[in-house]
Order: sequence, then C-alpha cells, then structure tokens
Amino acid sequence: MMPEIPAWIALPATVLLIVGGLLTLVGSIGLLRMPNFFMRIHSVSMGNTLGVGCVLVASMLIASAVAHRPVIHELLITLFVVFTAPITAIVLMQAAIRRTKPPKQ
Amino acid sequence: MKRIPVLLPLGLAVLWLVLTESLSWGNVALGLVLGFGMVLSFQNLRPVTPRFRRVHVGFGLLFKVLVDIVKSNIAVGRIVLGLTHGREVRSGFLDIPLDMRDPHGLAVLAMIVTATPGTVWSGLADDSSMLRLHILDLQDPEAWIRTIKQRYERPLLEIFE
Amino acid sequence: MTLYLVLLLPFVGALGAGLLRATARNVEAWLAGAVAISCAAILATYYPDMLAGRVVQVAVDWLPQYGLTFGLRLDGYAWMFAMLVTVIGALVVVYARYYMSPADPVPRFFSFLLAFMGSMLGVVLSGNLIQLVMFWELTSFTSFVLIAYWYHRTDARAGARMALTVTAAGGMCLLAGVLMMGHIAGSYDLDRVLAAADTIRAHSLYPWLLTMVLLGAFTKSAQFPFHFWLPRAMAAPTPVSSYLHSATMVKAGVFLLARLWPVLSGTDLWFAIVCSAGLASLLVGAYAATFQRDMKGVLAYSTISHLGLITLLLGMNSTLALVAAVFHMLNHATFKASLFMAAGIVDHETGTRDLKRLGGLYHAMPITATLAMVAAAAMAGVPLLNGFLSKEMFFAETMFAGEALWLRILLPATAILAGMFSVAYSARLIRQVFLGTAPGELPRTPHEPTRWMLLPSATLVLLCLLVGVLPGRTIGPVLDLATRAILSDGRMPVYSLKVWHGLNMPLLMSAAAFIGGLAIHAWMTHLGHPEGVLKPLFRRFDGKRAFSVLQVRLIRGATRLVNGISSTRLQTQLALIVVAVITAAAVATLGRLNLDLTTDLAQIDPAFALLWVVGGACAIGAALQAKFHRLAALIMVGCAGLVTSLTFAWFSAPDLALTQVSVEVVTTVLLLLGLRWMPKRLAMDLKNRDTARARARRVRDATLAIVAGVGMAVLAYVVLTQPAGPGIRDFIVKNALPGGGGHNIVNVILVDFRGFDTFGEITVVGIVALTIYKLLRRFRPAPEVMASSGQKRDPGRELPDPRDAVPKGVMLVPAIIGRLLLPMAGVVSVFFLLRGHNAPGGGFVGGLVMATGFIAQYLVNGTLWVESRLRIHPQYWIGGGLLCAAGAGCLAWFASLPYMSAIVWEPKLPLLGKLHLSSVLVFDLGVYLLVVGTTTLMLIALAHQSLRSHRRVAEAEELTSVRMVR
Amino acid sequence: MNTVLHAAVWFAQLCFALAMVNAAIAVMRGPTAQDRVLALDTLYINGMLTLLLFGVRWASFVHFEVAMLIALFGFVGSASLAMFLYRGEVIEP
Amino acid sequence: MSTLLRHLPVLPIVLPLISGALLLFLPQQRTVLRSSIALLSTLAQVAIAAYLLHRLIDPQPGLLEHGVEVYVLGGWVAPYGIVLVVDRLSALMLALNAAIALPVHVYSLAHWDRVGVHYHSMLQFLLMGLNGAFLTGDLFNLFVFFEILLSASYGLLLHGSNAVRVKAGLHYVAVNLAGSLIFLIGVALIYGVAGTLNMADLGVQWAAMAPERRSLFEAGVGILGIAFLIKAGIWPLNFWLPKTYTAASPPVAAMFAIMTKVGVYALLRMGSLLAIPEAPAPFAGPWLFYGTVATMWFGIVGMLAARQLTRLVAFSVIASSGTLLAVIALGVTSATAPVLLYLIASVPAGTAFFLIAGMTERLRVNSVTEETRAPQPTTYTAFMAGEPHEVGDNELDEVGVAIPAALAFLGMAFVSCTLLTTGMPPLVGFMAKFSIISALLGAAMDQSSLDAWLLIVSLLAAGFAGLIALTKRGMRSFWSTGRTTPRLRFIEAMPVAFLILLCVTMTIAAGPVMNYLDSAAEWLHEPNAYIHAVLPTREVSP
Amino acid sequence: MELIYSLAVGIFCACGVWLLLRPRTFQVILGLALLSYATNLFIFAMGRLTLDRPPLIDPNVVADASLYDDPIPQALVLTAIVIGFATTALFLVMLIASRGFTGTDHVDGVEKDE
Ligand code: NA
Ligand code: NA
Repeated sequence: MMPEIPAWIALPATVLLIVGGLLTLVGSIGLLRMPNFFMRIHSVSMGNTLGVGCVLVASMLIASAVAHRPVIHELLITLFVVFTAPITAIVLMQAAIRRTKPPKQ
Repeated sequence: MKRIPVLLPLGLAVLWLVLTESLSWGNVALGLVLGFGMVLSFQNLRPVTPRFRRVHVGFGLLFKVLVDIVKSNIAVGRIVLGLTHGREVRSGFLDIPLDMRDPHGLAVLAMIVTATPGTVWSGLADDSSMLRLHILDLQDPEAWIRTIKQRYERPLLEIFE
Repeated sequence: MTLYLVLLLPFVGALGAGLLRATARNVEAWLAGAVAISCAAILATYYPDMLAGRVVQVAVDWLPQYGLTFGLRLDGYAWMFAMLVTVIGALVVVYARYYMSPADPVPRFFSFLLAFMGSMLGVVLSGNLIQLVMFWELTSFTSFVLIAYWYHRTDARAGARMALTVTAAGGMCLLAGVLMMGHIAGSYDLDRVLAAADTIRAHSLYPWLLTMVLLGAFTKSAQFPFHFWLPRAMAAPTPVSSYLHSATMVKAGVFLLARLWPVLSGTDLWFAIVCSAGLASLLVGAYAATFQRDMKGVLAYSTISHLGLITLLLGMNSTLALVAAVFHMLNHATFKASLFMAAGIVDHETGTRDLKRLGGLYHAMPITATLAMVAAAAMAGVPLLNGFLSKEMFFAETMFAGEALWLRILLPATAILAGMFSVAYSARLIRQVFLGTAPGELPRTPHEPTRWMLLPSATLVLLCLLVGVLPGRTIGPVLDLATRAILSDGRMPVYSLKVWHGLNMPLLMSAAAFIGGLAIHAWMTHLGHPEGVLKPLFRRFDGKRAFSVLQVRLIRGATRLVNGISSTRLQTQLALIVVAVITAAAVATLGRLNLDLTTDLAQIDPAFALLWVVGGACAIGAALQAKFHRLAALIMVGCAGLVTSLTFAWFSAPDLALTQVSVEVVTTVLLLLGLRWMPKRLAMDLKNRDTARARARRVRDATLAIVAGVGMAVLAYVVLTQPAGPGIRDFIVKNALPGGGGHNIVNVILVDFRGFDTFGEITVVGIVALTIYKLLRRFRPAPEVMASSGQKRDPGRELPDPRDAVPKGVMLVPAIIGRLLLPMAGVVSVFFLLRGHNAPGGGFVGGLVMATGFIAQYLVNGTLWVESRLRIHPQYWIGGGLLCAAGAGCLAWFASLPYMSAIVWEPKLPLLGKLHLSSVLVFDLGVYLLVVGTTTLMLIALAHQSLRSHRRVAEAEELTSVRMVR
Repeated sequence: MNTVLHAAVWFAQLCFALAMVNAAIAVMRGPTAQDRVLALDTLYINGMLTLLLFGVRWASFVHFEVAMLIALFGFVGSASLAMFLYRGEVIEP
Repeated sequence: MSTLLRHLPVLPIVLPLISGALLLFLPQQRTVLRSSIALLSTLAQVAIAAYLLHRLIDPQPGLLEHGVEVYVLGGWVAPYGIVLVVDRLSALMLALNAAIALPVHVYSLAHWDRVGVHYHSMLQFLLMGLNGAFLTGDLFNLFVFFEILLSASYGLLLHGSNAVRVKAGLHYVAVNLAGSLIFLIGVALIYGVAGTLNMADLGVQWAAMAPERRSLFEAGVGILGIAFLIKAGIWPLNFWLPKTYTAASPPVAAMFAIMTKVGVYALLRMGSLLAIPEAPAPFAGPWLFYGTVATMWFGIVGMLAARQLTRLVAFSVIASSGTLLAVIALGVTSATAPVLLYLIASVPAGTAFFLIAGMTERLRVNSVTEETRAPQPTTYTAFMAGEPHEVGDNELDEVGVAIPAALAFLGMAFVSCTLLTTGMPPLVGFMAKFSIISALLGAAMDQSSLDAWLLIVSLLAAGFAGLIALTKRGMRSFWSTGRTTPRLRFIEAMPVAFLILLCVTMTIAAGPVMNYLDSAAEWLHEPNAYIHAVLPTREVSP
Repeated sequence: MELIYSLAVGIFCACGVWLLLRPRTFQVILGLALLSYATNLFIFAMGRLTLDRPPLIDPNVVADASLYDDPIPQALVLTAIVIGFATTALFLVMLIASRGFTGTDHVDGVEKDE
C-alpha cells in the first residue's frame, strides 16, 4: 500500500497524470475522428510523446518519494520509446503511401 | 584497423547502472564488461559509427525539441477535437532538401520528427538529399522547411559532421 | 523325462530341417524319418506301462498362477494316438521323399511336417487342457503352411486360408469352452477336470461350454456344417493330405470328443448335438463323395463321412459305441492314408486325378492298383478287412442308440444308406481309375512307381488285412488299453473282436449296404456318372460359398463400418474431443455447483471492465475475421495477448506479464512470417458458404463453442469464489528465501522447487526448434506463392547489396536505429537473466529479449546483410543451453545431493567484493542460451524461405508450368 | 493528499482504458490494414502506460520492467506488420 | 560408482538429454561418431532400466524400503518439490521402453537415421520424455514429459518429410495441441481444488476432501482423463492415430507403439492413487468401459478393413490399447497382472511389426509418387553449421550384406508377430490373453457380470479377426507373385529377431514374469505403500 | 472482478473453440492461440485473484502465504506459455509446409466443401 506522499510531490504528479491521461485519450479519439490514415498517425503520436512523458515524470516523482532516493530508471522507457518509435512510423508510413497510391509504372 | 568504440560501451554501462540501480564497484565493473562485450561482439553489425563533434549543442537542441513537443501536442490536440475555429485543416507531403548526410544525424532527425506530433517522416531520397515529411497542418510550407532546417538540421550538422 | 523327447524331437528336427540346404532331399528325409521312428520307438518302450494301465505323467510349472503347467500325460489312449501319429508320420516321410519333385523346396516341407507332427503329439499328450489348446492351434498353423506349400497356386492359398480360418475359429471356441470347464473344475489339469465331471455337467453353464468345445471339435474334424474346408485343403501336396487330412489332424476333433467323453457325454444335449452333426456329416460326406470327379475329392468327402460316423458313435452315450469309435479312428487312419498315397501315386505318374480322364491303370501299375483295391474294400466295409469290423460294430450300435421308436428306425436306416453310398464311391473310385480303359491321352505315360513309394502304402494295407483277419490278436489289446484309459474304471464294456459273430442283424445290414451300394454304382455307370442330383440343393447351403461370400462381405462391411465410425476430417475429430471434454466436466459438475453472482458486482473496477471489453471484442473479432482478413485477425489476437498480459500484471503476476509480452511480440513476427506463405483468400470465394450443411455445421460449432466457453467461465468463477485450501503454497512461500535463496518466489519455483519442470520445458522448446528446422529444410513452397514474393510486387526494386554499409533511402534510418538496439538488447537481456532470482525476469525473458534483438537486426537489415556479418549457429546455442541446464543439475552430485539441488559458491574477490555464484544461475543461463538459440532458429529458418524463393524463382516458374500441363 | 492522487490515478487509468477501447475500435474498423497496425501500436503504448500507473497506484515498482520491455520491443510487432504491408515480407532476403 | 547408483532414477532422463544435446555439436557428416554416442546412450538406458527392474524383482529390505524408491529432485521432498518414483510398474515401463528403444535404434542405423537431420537427438529426446513420464510422481511434471515426448514425436514423425507425413502430421499436431490444453485445464482445476500437484498427495487430498469440493475435483480429473484417453487412442478420439502411424517412417512408427501406452500408464497410475473406498475413483465408470470396448472393436474392424500392413498394425495398436483400457476399466482386480502381461507382450510385438512392415514394403516394386517424394533439402550455410544432403526414403545404399534367407526370416518374423498380436498360441500373447480371460471368467461366472462376458467375447473375437486380417495381409505380402527378392540387412533383421526372442523368453519364463507382475499389480491396488514412500511426512488415512 | 475475469476466460475459450473447429489452417492456429490464452488465464485463476501482492518476498516482513499471491499457478502458467509458444511455432511451420505440399490451406490437405 502506498505510504503518505508529500504534497509537493503529489500535486504535480496529480496534474501530470490527469494531463497525460487526457492527452492520450484525445490522441486515441483522433484515431477514430480523423478522416484518413495520414492524419490519424499524427494524432496517435500525442499519446506516444507527451502522454508517455507526463506519466513517466509522475511515476518518477512518486517512486522517488516512496523510495526516498531519486529513481530515474523511467528515463530508460523514454529513451527506448524515442529510439524505437521512428522505425514503426517510417515503415508504416511507407506502407501506407504504397498502399494508398499505386506505384506509377 | 578499426578503432575500438568507447562512447557506446560507456553508454551501455550507464544503461546497466540505471537498470540495476546500484553503484557498487562490482556492478560498475560488470557494466563496463557488458558494455564493451556487447559492442565488440556485435561490432560487425555496426559498420558505421558516429563521430561526435560538438556534443554540447545537443542540450540546446533537446530543450528546443521539448518545447516543440508540448506546442505541437497542443496544436494537434485542437485539431483532433475540432477546435480549429472553423479553419479547414490541410495536410500534405512536403519535400525538404537536406544538407546532412551523416546517417546518425538523420536518425536523430527522424526521432525528433517522430516525437513531435504533426510531422511524420515519409521518405528519404536514395542519396539522402531530400527528405519528405507528412504534415498534419500544412498552412505554410516555407515555415515548415525553415523550422526543420534551422531548428533541427543545423544543430545536428554541428554535432555529427 | 524321456517322454519330453517325444515332443522335443520333432520341433528340434523341424528347426534342423529348416536350416538345411534346398537340395538336401535325402538328408531331409532321413532326418524326418529318424525323428518319427525315434519317437515311435520311445513310445513303444512305454507299452508295458500302458498294458498295466499306468498313466505316465511329467510336468513343470509354466504359468502356475493361472494353472498352466507344461506337462505330458501318457495313458493308453494317448499312447495309441501318439503311435498312430508317429508311425504314419514315418511312412508319410518315406512316401514324400519320392513324391516331392526336385524343384520343390523340401526343407520347408519337412520342417513344417515335423513341426506339425510335434504339434499333433502335443495335442495328444497334453495333460493340461490349456496346453492342449495351444498345441491344437499350432496344428492349425502348421497345417495352414502345409496346405499352402505351393503358395503360387491360387487354390492352395485360398484352401489354406479357409482351413486356418475355420479351424482357428474353432480353436478360439475350444479355448472358451476349456476355460469355463477349468474354472468350474478349479483346474485345467485333465485329471482334475475328469474328476469333476459331475460338477461340470450339473453347472448352469454346461450348455455353453459344451457348445464351445463341440464347435472346436467339429471344425477340426470337418463335421457338418463346417466340413467345407476339407475338400479345399486338398490343394496340399498329397503326403500332407494323407497325413493331416485323413490320419491325424482331422482326428484331433474326435480325439478330443473321446478324451472329454467322460466329462461331457451322457446328457441329452450331448446326444442331440453330437449325433446330429455326426449323422449329417456321415450322409452328406458319403453322398457328396459319390459324385466327385477328383480322386482326392472323393477321399476328402469320404473322410468327412467316416469322421461323421465316429462322431455319431461318440454321440450315442454308450460305452460300446465309444469302443467302436476308437476302433474306427484307427481303421480309418490306415485305409484312408493308404488310399491317399495311391491317389498321389496315380497323380504323380499320370499327371491327373480326374476320374473322367483316368481309367485302366491296372495294366500299367498292377501293384498300386491292388493296394488301392484292398484299401478301398476296407473303406467299403468288405469282410476280412478292418473297416468291416468297426462298421459292423457301428451298425450294431445304431439299433440301441435311442429309446424312441423313430430313433430306432431312423438311425439304422441312415446307417445303411450311408453304407450303401460308401460302397458306391469305393467301387466307383476303383473302377474309374484302375479298370476299363482311359477315355483319352493322359498327360504322362503311367508306370509303376519306385518300390520305396509303394512301401508305405503296402505297409498300411497289410495292417488293414491283419486287423481284419486277426482282430483279437493284433489290435485287440491296443483297443482295450485305449478305451480303458478313456473310461474310468468299472465302466469298461464287454465286447468281442471277432470276424464272425454269427448271422445277426449287423451282418444283414452290412449285406444290404453292400448290395445297395453296388446297385447305386451300377445305376450311376449306366447314367455315365452324373453330377449329384442333390447338388443344386447343396449349393444353397454350400459352406464353401457361404464362407467366401462371408469373407468378402466381412472385409467390405469392415471398410464401410470403419469409414462410418471414423473420420478423416480434422474438424470432426476436434469437435469430438471438445464434446468429450464438455461431457466429462458436465457429468461431474451438473447440479453440484453453486454459483453466487451477487457479491461480485460492487467491486468491479471500470478500467478492468473496459480492458476486457477490448479483450473480448478482439477475440470475437479475430474469430470472425480469421478466414478472410487474416492480418486483421492476427492483429486482434495480438491485442488479446496484450490484454492477457495486462491482466496478469493487474493481479500481481509481473513475471507472467513480462513473459507474455515478450512471447507475444515474437509470436506476432512468427505468424507474420508464416502468413506470407498462405494462399490469398478473398471474401468472394463463397461458393459453399451457404449450403444447408455448411450452415448446420456452423450452428453446431457455434453451439459447441458457446457451451465450452460458458463451461470454462463457470468453472473459473466457482473456483475463484471458493477460498483456497492450504495446499503446498505455505511451505513454498516460507522456504523460498531461506531455502531457495531468492526473493522472487515464482523464479525460485521455476529454477529450484520445480526446476525439473523448467528443465523439461526448455527441452520441449529445443526439440520444437529442431523439428521446425528439419521441416523447413525440406520445405516446398506452393508455386504461386513463390511467384508473388515481395520482389514481384515491387518491380524494379533491387535487393540491397550486403556489402553496403548502410541501406539507401527509406530503410536508412530504421537500419541505423535498429543496429543500435542490439547491444542495448544484450545489456537488458543480461539484466533480466541476472536479477530473475530476486525480481521479475529470468533466463527465459532474458533469452527472448536477446533473440528479439537478433530478429530486429534481420528485420531492419535483411537476411543477407546480417548473415554476411554475423554467424549465428543456433544449434550450438540450443545444445549449449541444454548442456548448461543439465550440467547445473549435475553439479549437486559433487556435493552428494540429489539432482538439481541448488549449490551456492560465494568467493571473495579483491575490489569486487563477495560474489554470489549459484548452480541456479548456471541453470538459468542454460535457459537463456537455449531460448536465444531456439527463437532465432525458428524465426530465421522461416525467414530463410524467402531467400530460397528468391533463389528459385526460375525453378518455381518451371514447376508451375509443369503443374499446369498436368 | 493520497486521496487526490488516487483519484488522479483512477482518472488516468480510466482514460487509458477508454483510449484502449478507442484503439480496439480502430483495430476492428480499420478500414485499411495500416490503420489497424497503427491502432495496435497505440494499444501497446496504452498498455505500457497502464502498467506505469500500477506502479503509482500500489507504490510498487515490479511492473516497471514490463513497461520497459514494451517500450524496447513493443515496436517489433507493429514494425514487422508494417514491413509486411510495405514489402510483402517481414524479413527481406 | 556408488554415487551413480544413488542417482540412478534420474539417469534415464538426464542421460538421453545430455547425449541428445551433445549430438547437436557434432556435424552431421560424422555419422559413425554420432551413431556411436547415441547408441551408447541407448545401451546405457537399457542397462539402467534392467538394473532398476532387477532390484525390484526381489527388493533388498535395506535398499528399497517398501519396494518403492523415491528420488527427491532438488532436495525438496514431496509434495513441495518434484519426485521421481521407481516402483514395480514404473520400472517395468522403463524396461519395456528400453527394450524396444534399443532394437529400433539399431534398425534405424541401417538407413533411416540419414533420411533427415537430427534423428538421433530426436530419438534420445523421445526416450527422455517417455522415461520421465514413467518415472515422475508429479502431475504437472507428467504434463511436461508428455510435451517432451510429443514434441520429439512430432520431429520424428516429420523425419524425412513428404506430403503424406506433413498431412498426417498436421492432424497429429493439432489433436495433440488440443490434448495438451485439455491436460493443462485438468491439472489446473485439480490444483485449484486440492492445492497440490504431487500424485500421491492428490490421493491423500482426495480421500479427505470436503464433499462440496468433490465435484470440481472430479471435473478436473475427468478432463485430465480425456487428455490421457486421447493419448491412449480411445474411440472416437483416435481418428488421427492410424494415419499418423501409417505415415511415419518404420522405426518411428515402431517407437510410437509404446506412445499410446503412456496414456494407459497414466490412467492406471492415477486410477490407482485416486481409488479410495469412500468415493469411487473418478476414472472408472461404465462409460469408460463401453468406450474402451468400442475402441477394441474399432481396432478390430479397422484391422479387417486395412489395405496396408502399417495401417493394419496401427489399428492393432488401437485394439491393444482398447483391450488394456477395457480390462482396467472393468475393475476386476485379479485381471491387473494379466493385463500388464498383455501390455509387455503387445508393445514389443507392435514394434517388431512396424519394423517388419518397413522391410516388407520393400518387397513391392518401389513406387515413388508425388505424395511420398521428399523435396530436395536446402542448407543454411550462412546461419547453421553445414549439413550434408539427406537420403530419400527409398534411396537404399547398397553397402552391406544382404542375408540370403531374407524372405524366410521375414515370414517367420511376421508369423511370430501375428501370433503375438492376436494372442494365438504358443507365444506370450496367448498367455496374456488366456490369463486375462481366466481372471475375467471369475468375475463373469461368480458375479454373473454381463460386462465381463462382453469383454471375454470381444477378446476372443479380437484375436480371431486379427488373425483373419493378418493372414490376408501376410499372404498378399509374402505369397504374391509381383514382388522382388528383398535385400535385407543384418542390422535390420537383428532388431526384429531380438524383439521376437524377447517375447519367446517371456513366454518361457511366463511364471517368473507373472510373479513380478502380480506384485506390481498388488502394489497398484494397495497404493498406501506408494503414498507412504512418496510422502514420508504426511499422515496417510488407513 | 471475478465475474469479469471468468467472462474473459469464457469468451477466449469460446472464440478459441470456434476457430479450432474451422477448416482453414490459419483459423485453427489462431484458435489454438486464443485457447492457450484462455488456458493460461484459467490456470492463473486457480491461485485466486489478488491485487498488489506480487510473490516477491519483502525480507523485512515475515513470510506468510497470505501476503502473496499463490506463486505456484504463476510458475505453471510460465511453463505453459513457453510450451505454448513453441508449439504454436511448430504448428505454423506445419501448416505452411502442408500448404506447400498440398497446395491448399484446408486442414485436411484437400479442398472439401466446408
Ligand atoms: Na511526429
Ligand atoms: Na493469483
């Protein structure tokens, strides 16, 4: 069970969690609302970037408060997400381009 | 004669230390062994290694990217929710001529582009001279080209070439 | 103990004969003859014992728990029969030596003949009924191979098979009967069974066991309606016919009836069944013999008739009839064996046995003719020959068999009728073969055979004469001791063996039969030897035809039945399995479970509910899309997997979540690699989709699926809402840290408490990887898939050159980033490996991470590029992993602990401090290595198929055209 | 203070769950294959976020590794799907 | 040496694993070395199994307390850890396994080990799985060993893959994957109710279980039973079996002859441990009996209908499984020892029969159809160590001495196997059938049980029908005109001769063999000794 | 929560069985995958559901089984996942091999009416 968290940590964490949640939700709404794939891919990356970032920072804050020492290994997640996201995005985009417009002879 | 890479093994050692959350001597040694071991055993699979010139430029770049991420998140969020004040959103492809040829620099550029909502990496010429992006809200193509070249490509050129 | 030799010698001889060279005709014959004569000689030494009425017995335990001993029991009756078997056996060996052609493979013949002799002796000498049945069946097998000696002939094969089928079936019945008898008597020992005669007859199962025993005896002795196999068995070489089908094997049935006579006879049922069968055989055999064209056919049917006579005698429930039966067994053996030999000589010399083609052989072969005539006379019951004596005893018995008037008329009348036919076919045989003139050219010019071929026949005929003239001096004592052995003391009847009993009823009957028989013969000669007038009637009840029809129907029916009650469809099989599981669970639980749904609703976490909205929707979506939108279905299954792993994490199982996620990723890649090789399927090819059958099947499957789902949900819910019992988890939790040395209890279980499971599990993974590799080595892709490889879809695109440092264009950035991921994956994988014992992770996850790193390299760089720079030898990883894990287990042996015990070694190193090394870590390292090896092997071997298709596009196109031509 | 934080966690969890529902709808609906792949990727990210939230919710960080693994290799699934769509081969020769 | 003796029970599992793994390091070209290592391993298993069996024939009081030896893996006593249990039954199964593995192994050295890669490793892994399944005292561990033997059997079935094998393999794999899932569900449910996985402990828990939990436990056991029955080949869950066994290469099919018996063994073991007077064992029941009798008949009818010798033998395997299960399901205690005799008679017979079938197939003129032809193998030089090309099914290399009396030998062997399979005299098959019927007659006559009569009739009919079918098939194989003189190698003939001699030996020594089986059966029906030995710390209800 | 969890198991099981009984190899393999999820969840359920009690021992607290989720089903699920992964891979290769040899993706190797 969670020990009592000091307010100066809990408050920013609360804000970050709410923002992160909302951003991700909005991003996923875009997945349904945007008219085509090329636009959807933008909206989704909202959750991928700032949404993740917010939750990670919140997590770091809480973890550090609980462990009474700075916990930074959430940074690794950031690192990995930043590293790997382009691979999928690039290839998927290429696939979409090819599948949307048939290649000219 | 290949030179022995240093930066990546050190980075991996740091990765190890962050993962294990321990700074004991044994763990540091293990991290170094692992870092060098991994890099050396897979050296063949990385024929191109980056040469870093002015690393400190990177911090400025990082800050700029963070700001851009927040801004573009807000912008894209508005578009998604339809809060565009009736303005029609035109998305499209944009070709940007590049000066950078270093593959690692291009990789970092790709990360930046991907991390900022509103832009997606959609192609690169075979000789890396031209980058194509897909842009969600393509109001002013010139401004986009400027942003990419000035804000991102130039610092990267400084770092990698 | 010498008695064992009697049984042993023939089998040893058979083995020896089988090993001799094919050309060693004389050695074979000498060997076989020596065996037969030795056996006879040994038996002869027991004659004094027999005269004194002693029973010689030897036995050793074989399967004592079930009352099976291996023993021999020689009493007078057995002695008489054994002598018959060995003496006639010796004569047949001599005969066969000259009968068999040099082209025939004689080792086989003599080997089987001796084996048969041994089996027959086994039947005769068995003191244990089960042992008797064993030898009984052995005679069936040996006779089968003897009949089929010339197996290139269709009739030989068919005849052998029929004989085997009928007699072996009888043997089965006999076994059943004997088992029941033994169970009632409390022993299979013959003496004990004989002693329990009254109990057996009084038992409620007596009708059943009697029927079973009689079925065995009748089939063996070719009694009506099982007689049909005997004429077909005439395809055997004549020595075989003369030995097996007249003198010995067919006698086994009547031998057994007499042997068990004290136990089974004396009831009305016995009288009814045995007498009817005997009477029918007697008449049918005699009648059919009269109209045969084949010499051996006449003899075969006459054998049926004579065996019927014996059976009839045995069925009469009279001790005198028993004496007559035993007497006729001997007489029939002598004259019939001799007649078969004569038939064989005729066949051998003329090349035919057809009565219509033969004739006038008396001039060419007078000795043969004389011998045959005397033997035939004995068969017809001419006075001064042995046949006359026993037949007269038979006539006498018919008059006193039953109380009822109709029996007292019917039996003698039938006996006379049968006697008439017997005279008729004997006369016809002699007349058609030896008298008159041959109607045309014979295949060979006949002349007298060598003396050695005549000797056996002559010996037998001499015996006929001797017995016929001086019965009391010759056969009297033997008959007496044999009958005495069958009957218990005090039941021995008074009879006299004399040629002349005065002018009495039997003599008159004999005369009537004689005159009537000659009349029939004359009438037939007048008609030109027609086919039997009753033949059309017979065809109706023809056992032979019925048998073959039955056999064909049996096979056809079996095929139809098997196809009916099994299926070649996988779907049917799987549906049945599902049904079975549902049934098994339902039988145990229906109405015995209490479901309480009310308590739960309040505590539902909406996020979890939403998570499972996703999971459920994806599963249902996958189920609906898997046919036409495979990729979509695959993605949905991937989503379902993610939801599953989140659920594990939700309910306190981080290790499971970790493993599930890493497996999920690899599985997706794997299925995608496979998807490339599947045929395109469009929603348009729906041709059979809406037939009534298809719809019915979908309804059935949906029902099954829903029932299975509901069932599983109910079981899960009931268990979830029940409190857990104590079980073994307390111990595990308490001992994980102090005993297992790890904080992560799951990992301690995996590598320590239940390390053996993990040990097995990694073996499975290794085996599967090797299997996949085996299979893919011989992979043959479908041609059209070959043609539609990625290269075809993207014309003008060249494959990347493996020598390029970086790919050009689009794949540049993914390649650069992806390559960086490999060393990172390496570090992360080691992290998981090393910390697994104390926190979520472990060798398996570590291995998967490393393997995923490798796969990512292939993904972003392409196969050729990676392999030109890196050699992965997955089988070394697999082997190394297995050895590492097995070796970690063995380490415990050095500490004198059982396999897989954890061994800890904590050396202190300068600077680095205390190191914690444990065999558990070595074990986990083994897991790690193996997982790396297997995962890469599976995925990369699959990915290599594209390489193959790339290389062989030309070949494939050629193949396609070939297929189209076909 | 924990109550507020808990409410935030609860809210965020609901948001992620709803986002996952959206993604699932996208997976179902498509319409194109690349849309589904994109939705799968989204689902993975949301799953990762949910896992991170567990850490905050129970102040136990045993789920961090799972999240990290998704971050590191979650992309392999969607990337290979994308490759399949792009080239018809997951792994090229 | 004494150390090794102490660890003997685990060696039948570890040894094949180590040798199989070692073989992965040797290039395929080192044929002789590879074969030698594998053969040594098999021989060692034979020796170990023989020694374990020998020790139990007349157990010394000191060495084996109750005639049960328990090997505590990892030092964690049951029910907390996994234990291996050597009792008379498991020792018997081990020995049986070794006794057929050796000839099969030798047989395959002639040709079949080169038809595909990794043959020897696969065979060793299969042996490991079988040995483990017979030895383990833990239910989940049994699952693991089932998986090992199954996955090795997949590999072996696909050995020298061609269209027929792949087609049959697909069904085989699908059915067994379903079976594995069912196994898991059953084990899970049992754990969920009883909280333990040790088989002896399950017996204890079941005896003491609260009535409201019984139904769930029974459901678990029932589901588990279905998994075993699939493996044992019960009708109608066995449609996969004939085509699988027919498609497999001869030595593989020969090895498969024992695989159905693993299911039977598992049923026997669980049935023994769960049989308590307070509640009837969930395995027994009339439905099981009728199902098994139906299986017998299915096997019989299939034998009659089969057009191919291998298919016929496959059906005979089904019939023998049905026989075993039917006798067990009938629950006549006195028939257990005879049925064990039947088991150890029918398995070597089936094995020998498959080997003979492999050789007689060659009598016919080779016809290589598109279906049976294997595509050319590829080598993955860039990623695997180099491996030579494999030989085809029908590419016999002509090296080796053809023995002259090939046909006579094959004929004799065929007849012997026919006698063994059909239970005809005078071989041990008859003794088994006779003793079974003898035991059943007791029940049939004294308790006037109609089921027992039904079984007796079925047993007799099965033998007879088998005889008809086999005679027909044998005559077609050996007495047909259109055959070529076979080339038979000594190394192929020897294994068959060995198996038949083994059966002959059992025939002659039927009394001593039955003594052993009697005591095995006695222990099986009196599981308290087993439970005591496995669970020294637990109280056992009297 | 137990109710949702049970429903989840049931739905996976039903979809898995439905797919298992379909005639196309790819359907069958997806069915097996879904069924193995269902089975794994089912095994896991045998340890009952607990929140926030991962079986990771806190050395500062006296080890007591009630403080931790039952670790045994977790270990069993792990084994089952691994074996399931291997066999899925095998079945996949079998079905593409079967497709290669027979030219169809029907489970029986011949096109039959469905
Ligand atoms: Na972006
Ligand atoms: Na749990």
